[in-house]
Amino acid sequence: MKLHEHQARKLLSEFSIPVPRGIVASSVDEAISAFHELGGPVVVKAQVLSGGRGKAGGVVLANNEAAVESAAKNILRLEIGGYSVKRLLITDACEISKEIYLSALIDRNAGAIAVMASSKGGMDIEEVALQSPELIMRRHVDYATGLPQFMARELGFELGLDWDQVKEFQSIASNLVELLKQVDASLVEINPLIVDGEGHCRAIDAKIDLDDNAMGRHPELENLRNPEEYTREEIEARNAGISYIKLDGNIGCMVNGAGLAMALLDVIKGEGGEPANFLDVGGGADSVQVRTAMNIILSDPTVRVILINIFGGITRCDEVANGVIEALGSISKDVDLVVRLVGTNEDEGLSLLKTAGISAHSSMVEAVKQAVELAS
Amino acid sequence: MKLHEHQARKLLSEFSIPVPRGIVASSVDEAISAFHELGGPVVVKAQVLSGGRGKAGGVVLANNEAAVESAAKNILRLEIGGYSVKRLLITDACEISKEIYLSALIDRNAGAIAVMASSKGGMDIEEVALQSPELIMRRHVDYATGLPQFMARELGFELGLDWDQVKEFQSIASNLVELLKQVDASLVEINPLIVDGEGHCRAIDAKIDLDDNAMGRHPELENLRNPEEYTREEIEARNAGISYIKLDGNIGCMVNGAGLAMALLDVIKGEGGEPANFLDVGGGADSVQVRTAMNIILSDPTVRVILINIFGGITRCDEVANGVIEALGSISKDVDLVVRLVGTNEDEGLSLLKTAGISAHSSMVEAVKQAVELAS
Amino acid sequence: MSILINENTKVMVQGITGNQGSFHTNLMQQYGTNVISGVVPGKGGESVFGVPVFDTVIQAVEFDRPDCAVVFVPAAVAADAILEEVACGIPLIICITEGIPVLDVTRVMQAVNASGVRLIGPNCPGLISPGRSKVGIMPSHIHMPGPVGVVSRSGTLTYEVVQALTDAGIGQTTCVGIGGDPIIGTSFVEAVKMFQEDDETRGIVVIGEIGGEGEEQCAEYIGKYVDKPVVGFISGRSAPAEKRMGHAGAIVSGSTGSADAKISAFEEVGVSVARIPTDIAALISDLL
Amino acid sequence: MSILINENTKVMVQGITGNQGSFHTNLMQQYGTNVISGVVPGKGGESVFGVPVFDTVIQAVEFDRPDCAVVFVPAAVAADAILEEVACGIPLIICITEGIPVLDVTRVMQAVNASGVRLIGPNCPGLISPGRSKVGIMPSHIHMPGPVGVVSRSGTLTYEVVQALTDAGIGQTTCVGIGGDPIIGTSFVEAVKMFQEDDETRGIVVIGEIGGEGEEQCAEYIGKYVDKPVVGFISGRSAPAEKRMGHAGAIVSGSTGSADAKISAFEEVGVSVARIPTDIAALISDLL
Repeated sequence: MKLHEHQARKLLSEFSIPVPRGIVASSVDEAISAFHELGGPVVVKAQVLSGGRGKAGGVVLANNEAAVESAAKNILRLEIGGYSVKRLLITDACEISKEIYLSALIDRNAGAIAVMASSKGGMDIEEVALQSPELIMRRHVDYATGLPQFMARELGFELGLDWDQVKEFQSIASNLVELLKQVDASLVEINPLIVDGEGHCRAIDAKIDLDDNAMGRHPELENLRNPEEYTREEIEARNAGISYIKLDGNIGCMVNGAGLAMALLDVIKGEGGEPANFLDVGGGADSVQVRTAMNIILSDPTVRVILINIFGGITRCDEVANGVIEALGSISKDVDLVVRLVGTNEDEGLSLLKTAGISAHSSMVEAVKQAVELAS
Repeated sequence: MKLHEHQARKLLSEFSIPVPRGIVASSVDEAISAFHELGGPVVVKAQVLSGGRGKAGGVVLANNEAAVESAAKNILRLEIGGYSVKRLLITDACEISKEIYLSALIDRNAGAIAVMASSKGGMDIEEVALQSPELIMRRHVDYATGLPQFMARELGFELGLDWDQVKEFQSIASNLVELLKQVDASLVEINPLIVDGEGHCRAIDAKIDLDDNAMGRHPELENLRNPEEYTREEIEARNAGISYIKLDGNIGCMVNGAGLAMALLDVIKGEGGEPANFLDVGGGADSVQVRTAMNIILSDPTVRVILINIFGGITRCDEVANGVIEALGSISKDVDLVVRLVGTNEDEGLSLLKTAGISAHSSMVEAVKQAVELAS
Repeated sequence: MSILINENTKVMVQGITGNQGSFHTNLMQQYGTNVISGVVPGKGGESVFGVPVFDTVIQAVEFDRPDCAVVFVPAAVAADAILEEVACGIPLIICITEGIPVLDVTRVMQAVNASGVRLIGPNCPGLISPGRSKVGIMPSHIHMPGPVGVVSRSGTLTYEVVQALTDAGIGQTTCVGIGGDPIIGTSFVEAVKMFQEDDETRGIVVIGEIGGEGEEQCAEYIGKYVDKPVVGFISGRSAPAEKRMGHAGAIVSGSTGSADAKISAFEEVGVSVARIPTDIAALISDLL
Repeated sequence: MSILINENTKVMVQGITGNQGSFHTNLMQQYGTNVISGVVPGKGGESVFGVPVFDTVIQAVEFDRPDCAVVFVPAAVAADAILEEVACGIPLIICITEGIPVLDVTRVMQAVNASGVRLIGPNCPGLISPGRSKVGIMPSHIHMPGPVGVVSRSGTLTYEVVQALTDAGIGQTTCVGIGGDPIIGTSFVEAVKMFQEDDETRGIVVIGEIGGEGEEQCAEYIGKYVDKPVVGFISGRSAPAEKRMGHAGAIVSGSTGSADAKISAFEEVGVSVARIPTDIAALISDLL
């Protein structure tokens, strides 16, 4: 679950990480009044769930009302990373004497929290990561311990900060890790963390990704969810415990297991077909989930063929068959159905399908071939 | 730093550990109005910094106003463990279906936090510890991790609680460890933790000792300090970084280092003398601390001889000599001074003393012999 | 020999009274797995398909020490269940549960690494040594005993491959699902190492997917230390970049973790990579 | 040989610019100790008695790897300083600082135990191998090289004993102050074990005090594994029960940890116990 910059900086503030003052605006007028409220040079920033805002012209310095007006106007017309800009953040402009990159994240290879820092912060950090990875320091952190003071200090001195700044950095870095832990984030990134004109550290931009698996224990964060992050169908799917991603083809897929679902996409493409979606009903899906999955696929007008590929393990074939049959009852559309159903309780499932007049393949490749033929 | 029960139960409450309602009273009248406010049977409990209150008659169940009045009257006349009772705690009386002992503490042998629990809670827990130590369960806990849920669950089932009670116990035990950590306690003890008439767990009595070394980072706890825990001299000493304990003899002692200070008491007793105090000026004491120590010793009217025994390591003999000389300048009392001064900067110290007309021993035993002779 | 489990392995089921736990306990028993105990707090004293249930792992261990624990408890309490097993020194822990918050898994991994027990999963189908024992949720009828070791990040995709192997008459020593989460207890490298050291295993099948670096590390290991034939498969060649494909692990960012990077890594060390899962059987068959 | 430190030991001083840190750095240098570096955050680039100062331990280690670190920093930041040294793998850490919150020490001990480095202290005078090296705050002139190993929980009381030994012509291999706090990094048992294993050490002096069980455990160890002569001393025979005598460790509760219990434990395993500190010299002299 991705947060907007203005949401992320609010969390930073709650964890005592200093950020410049800022006001969210949804229109040019609101942007102008935010400028007057802040009473000095400002930065007008697009709020979209995507990186690369700076390069796309989504971050503009403005010293007077006219500049704010024109910046807001322009930015509100932009589309960045597939998202049209709906909101702006107007913040105090800061004098910048140093730009640092700082993040805390889950390092999957180490199986631990990592803190990364670089003195080459700013827009080109991805480039730095590719060209000069040695300029990005990485430290692993025990979950229980958090970031030890000495480790934050090492990073601070290594970043070339003076002792007063290192003390500020120590507290910022420790709080960043604490924030990651407390909100179950998989990433909390400050880029840049600047040293301002008076020599103080401030977080100028922030990115936070929350762990969807952990949101059950953070009901208070649920209202930070941004509807634009997912389509209506993706949200409906998630609520039913289903992973669904819209793609461009006309073969609607329902699979149990992400690996098998991806393999199915590969096989469809290999046979010359085009999948309409990725859909993993999850492990142990019951008939209700299967029905929901069917409805989501059917709500896509481009779908010509539904291809069901289930290899039951924790998922039981009879539950799948029941869900499919129930969903079919309400189909009012002209789509073909191709089913491949094997695994746990296979006999029960096949016999249910047979009763409902549905035949099933036992081979995935055969099923794909039939689906591609029907779809073309 | 020891807390009263009413202070400890307030901290328990802040850490979501359920306690019965309670009101502090300093007089019989206040006790009676507390009884009326609570509106049911109450327990009247002496508030003293000592164990054994129950056996001393300091905890009395009272069902009506007359009983409260008589209990309060009696208890306010008691002296328990050397403390006269100044305050009472009036709490709701609870039906008790089970009494558990539960504590979190620093286990010095393991170098870790330990949680101890027993199904034989109540007044006789010391007896249980001596006679049947196997009835007291002990689990060690990582500082960073705190008490894992499963460990609390193990203890809960082992205590014979049912699953609903185990769930309450899990949370109480985890919060107890969290409390120990958050307030830097060396001991947090609930005895008894009861299961009440409705089957719920509640802390009926609580004892908390805080780590004096950590109070610097808990300014908010400083106002919980109870003046009766130490004498005025002990408090004055502590503020100067000095350990001082009043004893019964007439030889006032000033030593650097607790081990040497205790050894000096042993040698004085061995030579037939009686020390007036234990006093450790601490490591690296400067002349100001030495002067303070001298003044504390001199404020004891029974002191006939001051015996200074310094073996300088981190403490410098010249600093000690300066402090002694400065303190002597303001002596208006008829006491003898015996000095033994060796170690770091010994020559400088001895020469300062010599200039001030003070002679010094190099042997501790010789110094003790002279002091005992002068004191008798 | 198989790896990790065999006909003598004594299994404890954490979460045995739940829907999945009891269902698969029964299937495991039918396969011949020696399920000796189950644990569910508050259900101590009950029994499930003849298996005694205890309130705590420590009580189950006192009853009879298991060689292996399999975890079916809900995601919210799975980390605590694993920590309980680690504390009791159960040497092999298989976590089927999916959807565990990733920070819980970092917490678990710290304890696992410090104690030297082995965790497989989470979010995995478990493992099976055909004809000997099954500790997991895979459909058992698709397996047969034989010379190939199978290791996979995926569940159902593995069944697909195993079915093809069995259909081709190629049996398996052990099939291990290591799990699809970003952080897992046992890596491809560790599983492949065990197969390399297992006398009975004559060929190895590695089934990966996009995301992470586990397959690349495995390729490097194979290049250095494995002399048995290996066939690989990578799922997600046609997944669009920057999209999550169900598994939290299956995220492609830049070139790292892409299907192409993984396939190249395998091919560079002489591992044959199948284009569709069912081709694996023919490839490994040629190499045995 | 001495134990723990000798003439080749390279020493780093954490907190070298402070009052105590700089004073004792100079005294250690005068004794011949090889002080190679100091660490104080924010003072990197300065120097103290010719010793270069670094902002962090990692920088000091990059400059020249120390064998030993000695900690003089204030109590509030001492735990962090020790954790920094542990993380840098400094094999021997001597913590002089007193007054460290006891929970900080439990935190430190977790890291120390996990990493296998040795911590001596906190709240200790350090150690000295007379004629070779001194890493601590003890007055050096009272020591002389010779065959006796001394281990003590106390600071100044040890000086008293050492002075008596030296006055009697009995030199020391190494004198170790293990510290007076409730939780310490190195126990009596561990120190005695090192002396038992040290070829040059021919007799051992153990100086304890009331409180805790370290002396009792040491007695048990001596009874089982030590064949060198041992003389003991216990301070606090006349301390009133239930009173704190300065050291947080010196609390008598019930019979555990009392002077009598400790003296009996020693005597039961044949350790001679001196009644006053200066008697130790004569007792050990008779046994050598």
